[in-house]
Amino acid sequence: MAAPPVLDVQGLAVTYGTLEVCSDVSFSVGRGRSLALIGESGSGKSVTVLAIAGLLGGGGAIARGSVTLEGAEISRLSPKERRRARLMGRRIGMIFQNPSRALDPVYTIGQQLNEALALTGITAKADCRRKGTEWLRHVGLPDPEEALDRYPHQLSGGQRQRAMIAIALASEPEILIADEPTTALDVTIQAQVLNLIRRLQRELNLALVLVTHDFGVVAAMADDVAVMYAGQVVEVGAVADIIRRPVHPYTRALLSSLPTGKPGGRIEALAGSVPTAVDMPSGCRFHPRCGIAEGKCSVTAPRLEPSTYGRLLRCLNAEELRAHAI
Amino acid sequence: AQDSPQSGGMVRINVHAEVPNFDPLASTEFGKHSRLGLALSKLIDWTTGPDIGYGQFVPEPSLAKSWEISEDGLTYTLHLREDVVWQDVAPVSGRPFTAEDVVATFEAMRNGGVQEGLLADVAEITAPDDHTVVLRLNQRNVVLLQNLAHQNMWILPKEAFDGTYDRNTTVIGTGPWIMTTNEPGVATRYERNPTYFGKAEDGTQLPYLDSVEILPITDLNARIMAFRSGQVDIWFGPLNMTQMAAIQKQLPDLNDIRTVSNTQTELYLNPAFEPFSDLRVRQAINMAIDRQALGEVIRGGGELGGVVGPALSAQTLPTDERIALYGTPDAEGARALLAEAGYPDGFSFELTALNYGEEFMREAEWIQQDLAEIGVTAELRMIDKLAGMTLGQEGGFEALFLVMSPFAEADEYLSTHYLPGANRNYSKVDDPELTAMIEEQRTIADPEARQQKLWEIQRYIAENVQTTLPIWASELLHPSHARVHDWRPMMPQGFPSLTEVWVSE
Amino acid sequence: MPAGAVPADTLLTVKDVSVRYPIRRGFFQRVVGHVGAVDGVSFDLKRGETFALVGESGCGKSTLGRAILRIEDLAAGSITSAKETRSFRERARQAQVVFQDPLGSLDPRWTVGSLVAEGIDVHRLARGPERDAMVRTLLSQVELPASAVHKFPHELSGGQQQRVAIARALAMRPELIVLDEATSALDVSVQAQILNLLKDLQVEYGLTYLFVSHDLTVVGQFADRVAVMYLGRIMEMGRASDVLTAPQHPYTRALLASSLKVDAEARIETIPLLTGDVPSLRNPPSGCRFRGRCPVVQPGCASLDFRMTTSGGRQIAACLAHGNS
Amino acid sequence: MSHAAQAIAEDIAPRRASRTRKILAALIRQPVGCTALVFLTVILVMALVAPLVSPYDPLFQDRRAILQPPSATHWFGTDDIGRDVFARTLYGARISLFVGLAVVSVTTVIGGLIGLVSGYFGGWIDTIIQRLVEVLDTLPSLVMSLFIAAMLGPSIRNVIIAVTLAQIPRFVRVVRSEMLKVRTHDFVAASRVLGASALRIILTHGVPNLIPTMLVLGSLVFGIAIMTEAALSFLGVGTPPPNPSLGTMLSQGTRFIGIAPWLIVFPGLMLTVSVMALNLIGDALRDVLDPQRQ
Amino acid sequence: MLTFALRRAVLGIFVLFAVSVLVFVAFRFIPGDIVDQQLSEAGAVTPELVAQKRAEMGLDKPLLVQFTEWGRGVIQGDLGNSLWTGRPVLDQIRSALVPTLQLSMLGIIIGAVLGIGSGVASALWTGTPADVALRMASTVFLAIPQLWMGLMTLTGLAAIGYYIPIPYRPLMSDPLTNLQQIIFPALALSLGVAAALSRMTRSAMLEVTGADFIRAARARGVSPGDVYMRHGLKNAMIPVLTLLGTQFSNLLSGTVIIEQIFNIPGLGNLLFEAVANRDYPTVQAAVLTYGLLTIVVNLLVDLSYGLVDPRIREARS
Ligand SMILES: Nc1ncnc2c1ncn2[C@@H]1O[C@H](COP(=O)(O)OP(=O)(O)OP(=O)(O)O)[C@@H](O)[C@H]1O
Ligand SMILES: Nc1ncnc2c1ncn2[C@@H]1O[C@H](COP(=O)(O)OP(=O)(O)OP(=O)(O)O)[C@@H](O)[C@H]1O
Ligand SMILES: [Mg+2]
Ligand SMILES: [Mg+2]
Repeated sequence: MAAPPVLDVQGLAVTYGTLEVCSDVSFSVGRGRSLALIGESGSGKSVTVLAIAGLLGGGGAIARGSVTLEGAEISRLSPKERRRARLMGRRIGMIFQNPSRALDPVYTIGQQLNEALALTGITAKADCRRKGTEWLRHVGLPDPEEALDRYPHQLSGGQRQRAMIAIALASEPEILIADEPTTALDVTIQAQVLNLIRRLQRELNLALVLVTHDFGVVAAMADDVAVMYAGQVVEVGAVADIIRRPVHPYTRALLSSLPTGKPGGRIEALAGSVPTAVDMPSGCRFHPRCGIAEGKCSVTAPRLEPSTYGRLLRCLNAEELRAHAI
Repeated sequence: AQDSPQSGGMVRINVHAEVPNFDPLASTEFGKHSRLGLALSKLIDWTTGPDIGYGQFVPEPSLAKSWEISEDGLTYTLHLREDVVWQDVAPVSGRPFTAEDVVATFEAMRNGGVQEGLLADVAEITAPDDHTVVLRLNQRNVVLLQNLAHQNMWILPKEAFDGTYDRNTTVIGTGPWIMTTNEPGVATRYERNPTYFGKAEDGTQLPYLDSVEILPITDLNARIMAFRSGQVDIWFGPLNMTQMAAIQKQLPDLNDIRTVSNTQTELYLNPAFEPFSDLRVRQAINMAIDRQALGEVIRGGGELGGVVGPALSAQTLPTDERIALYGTPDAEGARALLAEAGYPDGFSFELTALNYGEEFMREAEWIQQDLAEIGVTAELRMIDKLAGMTLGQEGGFEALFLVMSPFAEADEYLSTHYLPGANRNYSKVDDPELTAMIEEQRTIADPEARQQKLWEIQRYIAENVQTTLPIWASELLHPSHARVHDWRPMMPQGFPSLTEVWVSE
Repeated sequence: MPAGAVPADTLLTVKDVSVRYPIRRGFFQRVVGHVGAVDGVSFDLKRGETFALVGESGCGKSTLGRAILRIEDLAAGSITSAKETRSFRERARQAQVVFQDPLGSLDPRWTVGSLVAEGIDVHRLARGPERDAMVRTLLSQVELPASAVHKFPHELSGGQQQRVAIARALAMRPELIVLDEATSALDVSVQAQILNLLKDLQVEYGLTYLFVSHDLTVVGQFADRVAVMYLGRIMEMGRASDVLTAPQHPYTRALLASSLKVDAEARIETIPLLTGDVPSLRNPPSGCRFRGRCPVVQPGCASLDFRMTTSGGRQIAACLAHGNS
Repeated sequence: MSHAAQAIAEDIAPRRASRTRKILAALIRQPVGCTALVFLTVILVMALVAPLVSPYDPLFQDRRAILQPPSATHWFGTDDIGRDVFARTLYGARISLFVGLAVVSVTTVIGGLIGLVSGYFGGWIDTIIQRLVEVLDTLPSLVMSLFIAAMLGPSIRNVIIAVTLAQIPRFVRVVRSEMLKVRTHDFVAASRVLGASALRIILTHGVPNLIPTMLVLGSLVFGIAIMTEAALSFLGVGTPPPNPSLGTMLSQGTRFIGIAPWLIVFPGLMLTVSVMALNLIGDALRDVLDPQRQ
Repeated sequence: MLTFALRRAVLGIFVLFAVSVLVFVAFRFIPGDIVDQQLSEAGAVTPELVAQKRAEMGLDKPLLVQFTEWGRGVIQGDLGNSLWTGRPVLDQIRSALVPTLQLSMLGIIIGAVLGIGSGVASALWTGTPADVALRMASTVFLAIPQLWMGLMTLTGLAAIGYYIPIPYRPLMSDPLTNLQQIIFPALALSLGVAAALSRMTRSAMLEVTGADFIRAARARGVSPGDVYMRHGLKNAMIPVLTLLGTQFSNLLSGTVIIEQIFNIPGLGNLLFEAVANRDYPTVQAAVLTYGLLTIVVNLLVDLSYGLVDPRIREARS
């Protein structure tokens, strides 16, 4: 990670009214790199990426922290300023979890593509068609020319997600954010779509932020991974490294609670469930479920601190653990 | 302004109901026959004039210029005018009027026309020559002459009965105006009939007015607006005193003409129903109702009803007598009568009121409160008009409250209400003595003697029958704008005095 | 088939079962076609085993499960059990179900106590204090605190909701529980808890599970036998360890290859991809239903008859590439 | 509905009672709901205790005080035969509320039942019911009510019948579609697997889940019923005199437009406020009962 | 789409048939008939005359015969002649239909413009005083019965001394006067519609703006105006259209009252009078016309869904 990161998030906190649903999220992604944001449901992954993209709705606001895009701070920009800075679409592209719901059902794929193309200055009808066809071909839609005139419901789930990707990329963004882009899809289709995203990311040299709760996806897709728990990033590092040597007790527990696929045998289940913003434990947020929690854990809130191998860790026992793991 | 009549101009008259069609034989309703009168004529008409009362019948020659009645009263010979031509409207197109037309009209009326009852005693109609018609009667009936002047007795050309034209839509007559256009629900326009036979006393060709427009406006408020804003010159139809006062405030010099209504409200008591089988109970009910106050408060004027409606001023009982019979409420006496009849604590019954509109329902409610005073509970039930009439004919009511048809002859009141089998005899009165008296009065040619007989009958009914309690004949308001002169509303429909109306500009 | 014909270790025999959903149209809701959600499926359920149904979305797994529960009518075939049952009431003691969406399978207007007791109430198994005691026992069996009795489903976490659903099923002391993606909606940590609980319960009460899932890793760990479905048909069936380690039918292979593993070396680029989408069940392809996406498709596949062949305790749908046609 | 139904009813009775209290509590906490509830309660109480509150007998004709404008003695003035408009308005509200309540109860029970059955069983029962509903629903509801009322003759009972018949289709439609939704939930499938009978499922799962819908719909139909009653009475086929129905009063008032506006203003206001209170309660209920907000 | 419309039309005819049978039978239960009405102001009437007139109008035939004769006529496009006026029923319906249609069309158009406009504005300004004011206004107007609205309009006009021109002028013969006559009643009708539509538009807009595809459109840089109008409004139109359909039916109900109040010779007045006169063919025809109107409007609404929503368009072809 020698090059300066394209996207750098530091200590991001998001509130909905008085509820702090996401507090202290930090990670960064470089050009051509892909970072996975993983965590259990409700850990604040979506909120984080929406905050970055400036799409927090319904009373959500960035309370603290910074989001810098190629060195420029964007977290304090108003929607107008964001548009003026051409952040929306043009620099940050976004793919959503459910392609059936993220495409406007009453417009054709082509019409929705055109909106994205308009950002790059392509407005002439013929140009739009040509460029649109090109993008659809790029994402591997069969009959791209014809697909332009199709409505979302006339496509299968996988095709819809491809169209979604084409629309997100048509404005040629620098960063692609994908919020669980394949959770709604079948495994065979998931493989196709993930493959496509990865290929395009490489080709276009994009920075990719991939939100998921599936370690399989992380392993297959990401260079780096940030593990989130209860609105905080608890561990950041290179994917292969973290899978081999998880350090944070939560990361470890998470990995070990995955079924192995080996017949029989109990799974090492992590007891309890993710706390919600209303009943957040004091101190370390994971301590009630942590196997190695000590007295201080319920008192002192740990900070995300650098560790060896470029790893970031949020644990009061970080040093001990690291020694243990290696 | 001038004070002598002048020709020209036009008036607009509002009416409160649209006419279904213009066929005089098809139905009886008031509105239709009123409007037909602008274009049609009868053999005999009602005389109108400043000195003649609203309900006073003085026969006036019309299509018949004179007539003779045989000694036995069974043959009527009518001599027709010779200068009459039909209006120049296709397909009759100005043909001269002859006795044939009268015969055709009367025959059609006797065969399925609503006028059947008016010609019931006529056995034969003949036309010895083109300008003479002879009516031969089965039995003496002094009312026949008036029947010929009845509001429904319009004479039509014979073509109206052989299918040459459609009576429903085409109006061809010998009357003062020709109906030129008719937009249902909007307006009907009439233009002067240049060949009309009527002349004023000074020999001026009648009518004075070039044209008349009839505007059917069903809604009271709309009509008031139309009148106030001058879109209507002559008001025709119901209007209450309160509204009249408001209009007068705005238009102080309008012609305020008021007459007694030719209809009255009546309360039928059904003797088949237990307490009402007792004459004393019926009398008690009669005594309980404070009609004068009712008329004052609800109608703002009018006259006490009578067995024969008060509009027929020469035939109904004299006012003081009517006041004695119907206009002196006496709760004490009523209670005493009830007690005598075995109902010291009163009783309750169902008072079915036909839906004749708001004021009418107020009268019903008024009666309800008056009866409560003597301990009698009237449960008010409102019913659709036709359903109510059916109920009446079937006799399935306890008490029925309604507005009587506009009758122009005492005989109509008496024979429809009290002869067995008659269509308004809802209380099923069958009193041989009464029947004989009613039949007898028809044969009395001498007006004085007949009047005495009619009074006798009415007194008899009030004392011995009392199944139909007359309630109230309201005051009719006929305001017209100041520019309208000599407008004298008269009881029979057809705006008989309209030929003499003139306008100043 | 009379009850006696079922072997002793077999709980249930599913034979040539087809289930069709009518497609209705128009004013009089005429049936204009059918979705053949399940088409000629046969297998036995052995007592005490966990039998998994896997396959992609819409392939008919849930429908088959519902057919076994008799809440779907069979268009063809038969389902026979060791014990003859006639009514829903009797069947309730035999088979129960836990659905995928915990919230949707719990009436939001009922308390946990009444939800768990629903079966007890329906069958009048107990009343008053006795009933309450049963509810408490059931809650503790699924490791829920007794205080949950008065809570409403939305006041519980997903894992707890699923425990309530399990308790409700357990109340009937059924022989078979159909687990229709019972853990798919849960987080991995919670999924692990529930899977462990299910395992414990199976051991304790000798339960048989029909485990519907699309997660091959979970199936590999949890199931004894597995049937892989595609477009309403079983493509391959056998012992889970065999099928998932040495898949034979091209579809099974593709499915296994597509499922991502948590492996530091795994890269998406290395995964062999299937082309195309899952065809519609309204007009499924002729012959082998997988042929549209099959990497080893041959000209004869379009006219291939569907048939299961057995080899080495494994059943495989007829396949030209595999050579078992 | 035999023993089973009774037993089921016993089962769910305590739950329902506590729910009602909860809903009420939630309603009161909501500003709109609270205001509406206060309004409706005031109207209801005034209507109920009208004989006590009312300064005059609504039928009593004070024949010396006709068409009096509003004053200290007659707050809302008097009508053309000297009846106190305030008293009549109170009693009018009483009639309106009675008609509304009767219509809502009957529609809820009959319409609800038909809708539940139609939605739960589907198939030909459903098809037939749907077609019938369609036929009943072809005429605008007032035309339908007008027709039925004209046929039966004016009386409060007949108004109730006429309005009910015209409103049932709406109820059936909504309840059915809601039941269809409820039926697809897995908890219904789970119930069937537990061996519950159709009746039991309809009563224990269908009805409770439809109560919010029915409450909201009920408040809507309540308002519509009040308005229709007024319209029918206005047209002379509704509540007959002397009953001071609000519609009858309006009809009487039309003869004095521009002269005695109080005859129109006050009954109309009462009508509007009642309907508004009901609409607002419907809105508030919708919010309170929305599971997403619970 | 065409087959869909055709099929709906055929089914509509079935429904109309059922309605007319119901009405035909039910109406005969009301006591009294046209002959009583025709003779209602007569003096002496003989039973023979009554019987003769009844026979002339075919009222003495068995009900089934009467219905088949009527039905046969309808199929041949002949609705018969009014028993009361003797005119062809079709003519009467035609002239009564115009003002009713005018009223309801004008009402629905004004209502839709006001309602959808204020709904969109209200959603746009969520939470602002303007939104609160608009919502309060719609709450109030929604609760005002059309009856009272009509009467108050009339009272108001009387107060300012404005007179609606009299008599009623048909659209064809005097459009200007006609408009003066129709506009106030139409306005009185439209406010309730506007209120209902405003509420629905607002909530539909708010619901839609929370949808994923709106978020996605914003994410791809679509301008807020376009997001709002192109994506938001178009999607929000589907429930609004449904409501528009039911509002039309509501409005038709309203015309019955408003025609009475404003003295407009429309369908409602025609029906009302025909009922009072027991004019069977006219009643039948008026009822059929109301039914037809409802069916046509529902069909139009259904078809318009297709215009807005391609999924529906598809499901129908
Ligand atoms: N619009 C909102 N208003 C209030 N709270 C919200 C809103 N959106 C999200 N939250 C809360 O923020 C927290 C984090 O939600 P988020 O959607 O980011 O989780 P996630 O990690 O994406 O989970 P999942 O895997 O289920 O998508 C949750 O507790 C959620 O309830
Ligand atoms: N009630 C129904 N009416 C019509 N079609 C149905 C119905 N239920 C299911 N189907 C169809 O039947 C097919 C099989 O559905 P089923 O729910 O059994 O699939 P599944 O394998 O369980 O899928 P998933 O993994 O998505 O749950 C699907 O194509 C579905 O669309
Ligand atoms: Mg998320
Ligand atoms: Mg399923």
